[in-house]
Amino acid sequence: MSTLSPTADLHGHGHEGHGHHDIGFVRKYVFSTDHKIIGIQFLVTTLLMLLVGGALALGVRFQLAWPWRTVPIIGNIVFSGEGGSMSPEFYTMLVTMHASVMIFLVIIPILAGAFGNFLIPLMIGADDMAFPVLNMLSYWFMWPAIACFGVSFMVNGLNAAPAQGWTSYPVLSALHDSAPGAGAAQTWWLLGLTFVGVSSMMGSVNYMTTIINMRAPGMTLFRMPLTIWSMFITAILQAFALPVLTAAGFMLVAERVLGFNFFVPGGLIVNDNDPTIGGGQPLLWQHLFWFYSHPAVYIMLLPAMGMVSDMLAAQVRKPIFGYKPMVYSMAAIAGLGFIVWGHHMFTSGMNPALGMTFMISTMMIALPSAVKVFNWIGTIWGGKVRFNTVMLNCVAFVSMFIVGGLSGIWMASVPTDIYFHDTYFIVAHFHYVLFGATLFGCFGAIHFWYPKMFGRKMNETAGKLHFLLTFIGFNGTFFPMHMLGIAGFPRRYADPYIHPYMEHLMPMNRFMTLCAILMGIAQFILIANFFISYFTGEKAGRNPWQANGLEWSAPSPPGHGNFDVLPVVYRGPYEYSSPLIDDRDYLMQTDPPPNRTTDAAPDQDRTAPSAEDQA
Amino acid sequence: MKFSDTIVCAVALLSIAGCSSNSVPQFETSQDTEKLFQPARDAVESELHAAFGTPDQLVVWPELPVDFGNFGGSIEKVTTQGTVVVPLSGQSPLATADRLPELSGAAVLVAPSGGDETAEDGQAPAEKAVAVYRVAHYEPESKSLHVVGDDGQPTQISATEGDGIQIIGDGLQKGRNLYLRHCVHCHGVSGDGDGPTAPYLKPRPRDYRKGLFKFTSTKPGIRASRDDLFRIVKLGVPGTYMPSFMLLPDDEVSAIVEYVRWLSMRGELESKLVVQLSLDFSSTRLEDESFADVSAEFDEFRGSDLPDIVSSAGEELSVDWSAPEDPENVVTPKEERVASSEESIARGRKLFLSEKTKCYSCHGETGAGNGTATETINDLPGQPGVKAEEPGLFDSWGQIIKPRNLQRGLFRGGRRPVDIYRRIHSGIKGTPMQAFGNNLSDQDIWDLVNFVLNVPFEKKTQASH
Amino acid sequence: MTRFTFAVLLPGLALIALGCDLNKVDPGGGASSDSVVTVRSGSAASPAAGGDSAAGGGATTAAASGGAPGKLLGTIKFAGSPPVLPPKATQGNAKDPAVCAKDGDIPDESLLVGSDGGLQHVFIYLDKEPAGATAESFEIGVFDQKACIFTSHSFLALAGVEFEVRNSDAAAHNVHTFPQLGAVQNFGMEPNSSTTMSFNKAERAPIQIKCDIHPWMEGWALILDHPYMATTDENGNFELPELPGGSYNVRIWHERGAKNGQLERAKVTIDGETRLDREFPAGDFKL
Amino acid sequence: MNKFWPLFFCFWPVVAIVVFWISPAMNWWFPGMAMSPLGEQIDNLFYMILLVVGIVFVGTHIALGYVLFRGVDHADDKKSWFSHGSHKLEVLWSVAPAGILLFISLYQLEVWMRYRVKSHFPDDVQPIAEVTARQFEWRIRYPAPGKPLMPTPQPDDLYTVNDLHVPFGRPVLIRLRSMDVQHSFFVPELRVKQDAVPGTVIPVWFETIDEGDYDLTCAELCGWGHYKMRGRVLAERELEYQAYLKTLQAEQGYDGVQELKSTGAQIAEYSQGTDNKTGH
Repeated sequence: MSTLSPTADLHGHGHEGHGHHDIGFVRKYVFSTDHKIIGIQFLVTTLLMLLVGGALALGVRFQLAWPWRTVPIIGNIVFSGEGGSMSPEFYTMLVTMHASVMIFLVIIPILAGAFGNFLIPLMIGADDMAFPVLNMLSYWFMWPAIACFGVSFMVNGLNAAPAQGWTSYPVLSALHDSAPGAGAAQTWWLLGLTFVGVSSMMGSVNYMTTIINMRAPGMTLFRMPLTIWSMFITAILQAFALPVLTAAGFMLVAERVLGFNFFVPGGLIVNDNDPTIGGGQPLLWQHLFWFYSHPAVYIMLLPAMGMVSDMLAAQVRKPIFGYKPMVYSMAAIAGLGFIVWGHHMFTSGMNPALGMTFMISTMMIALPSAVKVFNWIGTIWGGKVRFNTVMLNCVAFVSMFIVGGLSGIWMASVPTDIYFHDTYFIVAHFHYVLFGATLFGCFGAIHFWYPKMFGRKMNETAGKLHFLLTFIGFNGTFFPMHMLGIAGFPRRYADPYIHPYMEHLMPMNRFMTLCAILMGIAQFILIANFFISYFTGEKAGRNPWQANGLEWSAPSPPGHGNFDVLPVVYRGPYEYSSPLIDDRDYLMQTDPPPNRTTDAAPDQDRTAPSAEDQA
Repeated sequence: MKFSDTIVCAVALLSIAGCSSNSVPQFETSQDTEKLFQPARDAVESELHAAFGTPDQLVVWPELPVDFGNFGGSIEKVTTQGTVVVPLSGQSPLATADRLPELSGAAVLVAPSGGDETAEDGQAPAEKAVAVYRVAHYEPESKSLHVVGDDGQPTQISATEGDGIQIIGDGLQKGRNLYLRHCVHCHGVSGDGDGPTAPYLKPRPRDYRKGLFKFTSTKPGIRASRDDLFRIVKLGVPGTYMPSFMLLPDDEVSAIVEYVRWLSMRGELESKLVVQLSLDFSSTRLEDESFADVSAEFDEFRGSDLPDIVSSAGEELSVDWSAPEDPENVVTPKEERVASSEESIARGRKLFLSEKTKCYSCHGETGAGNGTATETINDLPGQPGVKAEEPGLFDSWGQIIKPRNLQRGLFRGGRRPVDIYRRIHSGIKGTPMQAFGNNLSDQDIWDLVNFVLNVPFEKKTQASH
Repeated sequence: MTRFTFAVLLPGLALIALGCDLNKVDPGGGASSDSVVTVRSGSAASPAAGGDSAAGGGATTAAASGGAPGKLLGTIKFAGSPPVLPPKATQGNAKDPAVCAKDGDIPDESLLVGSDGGLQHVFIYLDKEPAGATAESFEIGVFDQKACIFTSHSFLALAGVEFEVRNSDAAAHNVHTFPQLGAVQNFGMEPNSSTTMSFNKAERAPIQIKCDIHPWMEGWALILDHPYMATTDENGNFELPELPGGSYNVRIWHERGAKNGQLERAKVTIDGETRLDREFPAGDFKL
Repeated sequence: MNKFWPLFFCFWPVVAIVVFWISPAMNWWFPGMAMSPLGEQIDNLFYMILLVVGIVFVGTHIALGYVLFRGVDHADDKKSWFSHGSHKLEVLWSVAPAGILLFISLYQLEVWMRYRVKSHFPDDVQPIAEVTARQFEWRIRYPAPGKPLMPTPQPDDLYTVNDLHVPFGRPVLIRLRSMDVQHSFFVPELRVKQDAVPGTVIPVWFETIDEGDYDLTCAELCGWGHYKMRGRVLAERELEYQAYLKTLQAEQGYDGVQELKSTGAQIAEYSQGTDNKTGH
C-alpha cells in the first residue's frame, strides 16, 4: 500500500487504520488532512453561503416587486430616514454580492471542493488525496476569501459595498470615485477573488495528481466513474483558466492601488474630477475576465454532469447509455470552452470578425451538451426507475439543463444576442444552467452520498418536499424571466418601471418574487433534513443504493484510510442488471468476476499481492 | 414532526419579515436646530410640524405661494346641508378638469363673500375667517359639491351664495410621491442634500433649506423661479450627478418643482426660527445657567414673541417666493446679443483679463478655472479666523467650490447666451461668482459671453498661430 | 406530515404576500397616494402686521415706571494681555501688491485692543426699538474699500435704507454679504467706483462681509430697523442715542465672542446718563 | 399514484409551452414590432430559432416523459434492460444537431455583417449625431443644420440631452462615446444595442421604418443610477427633423431679447425653401 500511496507515511499508518488514532479533536475535525472531513467542511460552509447568497437574492427580488418599499427586517435599520426604502447603490450591491457569493463561495466550492474532495479518493480506491496538507490549505484559503468579502461589506458601509457587478468591468471598477461601491470595498472584493482562485488552484493540482497516480489496481481510465472524469476535466480547466483571472485581478488591483494604467483610457471625467490620464483599454479586462469566467461556467457544470450520470445509473439500475461518448463530450465541452469567451462581448464593440468565429465555436459547444442530454435520456430508457429524491433531482437536472442549453442558442447566435445581451433573458439562461442544473445536481448528490458521509440516510419525505417546493419555486421564479428578457427588461435595474415600456411587467415580477420566497423557505427544509438526519436518519449499510462504485465497498462512514482492504477493480462502474449474475441487479467494481473468461483480469504485477488478499 | 417544526419556524420568520411594520420617511432636524436649548428645539420642531407636517401627512399653509393644483369658484346656491352648487375651475397647470372627480377627501376652504379674489393665486384671503371642510365627492356635471367636516363627520356647511370656495388639490402629494421616487436618494427626505447616495457625489447635491439655488434667471437676492427649477430638472446640470429628467411629463416635473419649493420654504422657516433663537437659547447657556431659569425665560418668550415670529416669517416666505414669478425680477438683457466676431471675442478677452472684472483671478488667464484665488487658503465659512486645510473658495453650503473650467465647454446653468449673460449679470447665487450687472454694460457682458463661449476653441486657434 | 406541512406553509406564504402588499407609504407609486393633506390649523388667523419684526430675545421694552431718559455710554475692555495676531497680508507679497498693503502690512482687525485695554469693533445694540423712543435720524456712514481693507471693519446700517459703497482702490473688489435673514448680495466694484446698496432685512446679530478676490478682506455690519446701536472706537468707548428711562436688554457682541459672538446680554436700567463698562477675560473669546 | 412523478415531469413542460404560447397575447413579448429592417431580420431569426428550439424542447421532454413512464412499468421487473448504448444512435444524435447548429450559425452571418462590419454598412449612411453617454444621461451633439458632423466639437454645434431626433426611412449613423464608464445604447423597439466603451468612438447605424418615439435605455451596469438613463429616439419626417434642428439652433442662440420661432413656423419656412429638394 505505502508503495502506492505517497501519503501513507504522512499519517503514520497503513490503510487498515479505521480512524481510531491518537490525534486531537482539532487536528481530526478542524485542521484535518482527511479528504472526507475536508469535503464535509466544504459542504457545510457552502450550504451556509447558499443561505447568505439566497438572502441577498431575496433583497433583489423584493426591490423588483415592490420598488422603494420598506425592505423587510433590514430596511428600518439601514434606511430608517428614508422610511426603510433601499437606495439604488444598495440595490446594485445586492445584485453584485449575490452573484459573487453564489458563484465563488457556493457553486465552485460545493462541486470541486465538497464532492470532489469527498468522492475522488473513494471512487478511485485511494486512501486519501495525493497531497493532504495542500488539500487542507485549499479549504482554509476559502476563509480569507469569505473574510475579504465580509470586509468589503463593512469597510465603507453597506451602502458602499462592491456594486460593480460580479463582472466588475472597468472603468466602473477601476476608478475609486466612479460609484459608491468602487472605493476600498472593490479592492477587498478583488482580494477575496484571488483567495478563491488560490483555493481552487490547490484543489485542481491535487485532483489531477490523485486521479492520475492513485487509482486502485485495475481502475483503468475507462473504468473510472463519470464523476471522476468530470472532476479530472474540471481540474484541468481550472488549472489552465484560473491564472488568467488571477493575473487580471492583480492588474486591476495594481491599477487601483499603485496607479498602473491597464484598463482606464485617458480623458474620462468621473465625479467632477480632472480628466483621467493614461491609455488603458477597458476591453482588455473583459477578454481576460471571460477567458476565465466562461470556462468557469463549465467548471460549475461538468462535475454536476458527472455526478448525475452516476446517480442516474444507480437509480435506474442500468448501465450508463454511451459511456465513452459521455467522456468524449465532456472533454469536447472543456476544449471548446476555452474558445467561446467572446460570446459575452458581442455588443462590446470588439472586432466583428471575432464575433463570427466566437459565434460558430459557441454554436458547436451546444453539440456535446446535446449528446449528453440524449445519453441521459437513453440511460433512463428501459430502466426500472426508483423515484426517490435522488432520482427526482437528477431528472430535474436533465430537464432544467435542456431549457438552459436551448435558451443558450439565442445567445450563441449573434444577432439575437444583440437584443438579449444584458436583459433578463440572460439571467434566466444562466440561472437555468447554474441553479436549475448544477444545484439540483448537488441536491441529488447530497441525498445520494449522505449515507456514505454520515452512515445514515436522509429523510425521504422531507427530501421530496424540498425537491417539490424548490422545483416549483425555481421555475416560477426563473421561467418568467425569459418573458421579461424578450420584453427587453434590462438587468441590474433598481427601478425599471420608470421606463414606460416596462411598467406593465411589475405584476409578473411580484409573482416571481413570491415564488422566490417559496424557494427560500424550501432551503430551510434541506438544511433541517441535513442536520436532523445526522441524528435520526435510518442507519445505512455500506451500500444503501445497491450501487457499483468503489466507494460503496467501503464502510459508511469510511474510516481513516477509507478501505478495509485495498480494492481491486474488475470492471467499469455501470454494470447494473448485468446478465452475468442472477441473484442481484448490480455488480460492484470490486466483485470478482463470476466466470473469469468474460472479464479481463487486471494486469498481474500491480495487483498480485492484493489479489491474494482477496482470495 | 421535526421537519414540520423547522418549516413552521421558517414560515413564521418570513411572515414577520413580509409583514414587518412599514416605517415612513421622516423629516430630519437641521444641525443648527440641534444646537438649541432642548425646549427651544422642541418648539421649533412643533412649529415646523404644525406648518408643514410630515412626508406622509403634508400640511397646507395657504399663505404660502405653493401651487397645490387648487380648484376654486364661487357658490351659486346652497342646496341641502353639506351640499352646495359651485362651478369649480382649475387654478394652475396641476389642476386639470379630469382630476375633478378624484377630489374626494381634499380640504375645502370657504371664504365668506368675495372669496372670488382667491381665484387669482393659490392663496386664501388672510384677513377673512376661513371655514375648513373636506370634499365628500363632487359631481362635475351637476356641479354639486358634497362636503363633510374636517374631522370627516357630516356637517352643516355655513356658506351663502357668492362665497368663495377653494379646494386644495393633491399637487403636493403628487410631487411628494415623485420626489420620493426620483430625487430622495441624493437630496434627502427633507431636502437637505444628504440622502444615502449624497456622500459619494461631487459636487454635493443641493441643500434646499437655504432657499438658495445657483442657476436662476432672477435678479440678485431673488429666489429661483418655477421656470428655473423646471429647466434644471428637465435638462439636468451638465458635469454633475444631477441627471436630466427630460422625459418626465411636464406636469410631473411641475409637481416635483412645487414640492421642492415647499421643502425649501420648510427649510427656510426652520433656519429663520433658529436664527431668532440661537443668540439667547443655544444649549451652551446651560453651562453657566440653571435649566429652570432658561426655560422660564423661554416660556415667556414663547408666549410673547414666537407666534409673531412664525407668522411674520410665513409672510416673508410668501413674499420672497412670489417675487421670482414677477417679470420685474427676471434678468432680461436690454440689447440684443452682439454677434460673435473676432473683435467681440477680443473685447471679451480684454474684459476677462482686465482689472475691472478680475475674472482671471478665479477662472485663470486661460479660463481653465485655475486662478490664484483657487490656490489661496481661506477662512472656513462662518468661522472667521479659522483657516481651511485645503486651498480654494467656499460656497454658502460650506463646500469647496471650483471656479468653472471654461475650456471644457460644460455650462452647468445652460449654454444659451442668455444663460451665460445671466450668470455674469447677476452672479451665481451662493457662490463667490459675483454680479457684474451694475458695472458692466450689456455690450460688455455680450462680449464676455462671446468670449466665454469661444474659450473651448481658444487653444486650437492659439496653437494654429 | 406532508399535508400538515402544506397546511402551515401556504397560509404563511399568503401572509408574506399580504404583508408585503400592505405597505402604507408608496414612494414608488407615482399617482397613487394615501398621504393625508390637512390645512394648517388657524392658518386663517391674521398674523401680526409688520413684515420683518425681528422680535425676540425676551427683550423687555421700557417699563413705564422708568427713570429719566438718557444716553447709554461706556467702555468695553479686554482683560489681560491680548494675543498678538499676525498680519493678514504682508507688504509686497499680497495679491495686487501695487494696491494692497503697499505701505504697510494689512493688520488682523478681528481683535484690536487699545493701549489701556479698550476693545475696538464691539457692537452694542438693542433688539427692539423701545416704546416711546424719540429716534433721531441715524446717519449711515460710507462703506469704503481702501488699500484692500473694508472701512470701517464694524459697520452700522438701517434695514431698507440706501447708503454709499465706495471702492477707493485702483483694484477691483467685490462686496459679498453673508446675512442670516436678509438676501445675500455679491456684486463687483470696479476700481475707483462708487455705488449705493441697502440691506433688505434687519438682522439679529452683525453679519460678515467679505471680498472673494482678496480673501483677507473682511468686515462686519449690523443691520437693524432702529438706530439704537453703536460700535466701540479704538479705546473701547461707545455711545448709544438717547433712550427713555427704563430697563433694557443690551447686547454686547464681538466677532470673536465665544458664544455666537455674543459677549453678554446686559440688563441695563436707564436713569439719566448711564454707563455700561465691561471687561471681558480672554476666556470669553475665540482665540 | 406511482405515475405521479412521471406526470409531474410531463406537466411542467406543458405549462412552459402554454406560457410561451400566451405570452404575446399577455403582452409579455417584444415591446412592439421591430421598427427597423435589421430588427425585422433579428426577429425572424428569433422565431426561426424559437421553432427549432421548441421542437427540440418538446421532443426531448416527450422522450424524457416516455422513458420515465416506462420506468414505472419496469418497476416490478427483475432487471433493467442491459444495454451500454447504441453506436448508431450516438452518430445520429451527434450529426443531426451539428447540422442544425451549423445551419443556424451560417444563416445569420449576413445580419451580423450588415449590423457591425463597416464595409457592409449602407452606402449612403451619414453620421448625424454624436451620442455621449455619461452617468446618468445621454448627451447628444448635432452638427449645425446643413453641416456634416465633425469628430471634435464645433462652435456652432447643437446640444441636447436624452432626446435623440432622427429622420425615419433612411439609415442614420450615430457616433457613440462615453464620458466616464461603460454604458450601452439599447433601443428595444429597434433591436439596437451597442456598448459605449470609454476611450473609443463606435459608429452605430440603424434605420427606423416609421415615425414614433422609441425608448432608449442603458444596458451595461454603469453605477448606482444605471436605471435612471431614460432616453428616447424620436423618429420623425425629414421635414420635421430639419425643422427640429432649426428650432434647436434658435433655442440655443436665444439671447432673451429676440423671440423664438415655433417648430411649426420652422417647418413652414423650411418646406418653402426645400420641399422640392427633400424626397420625404
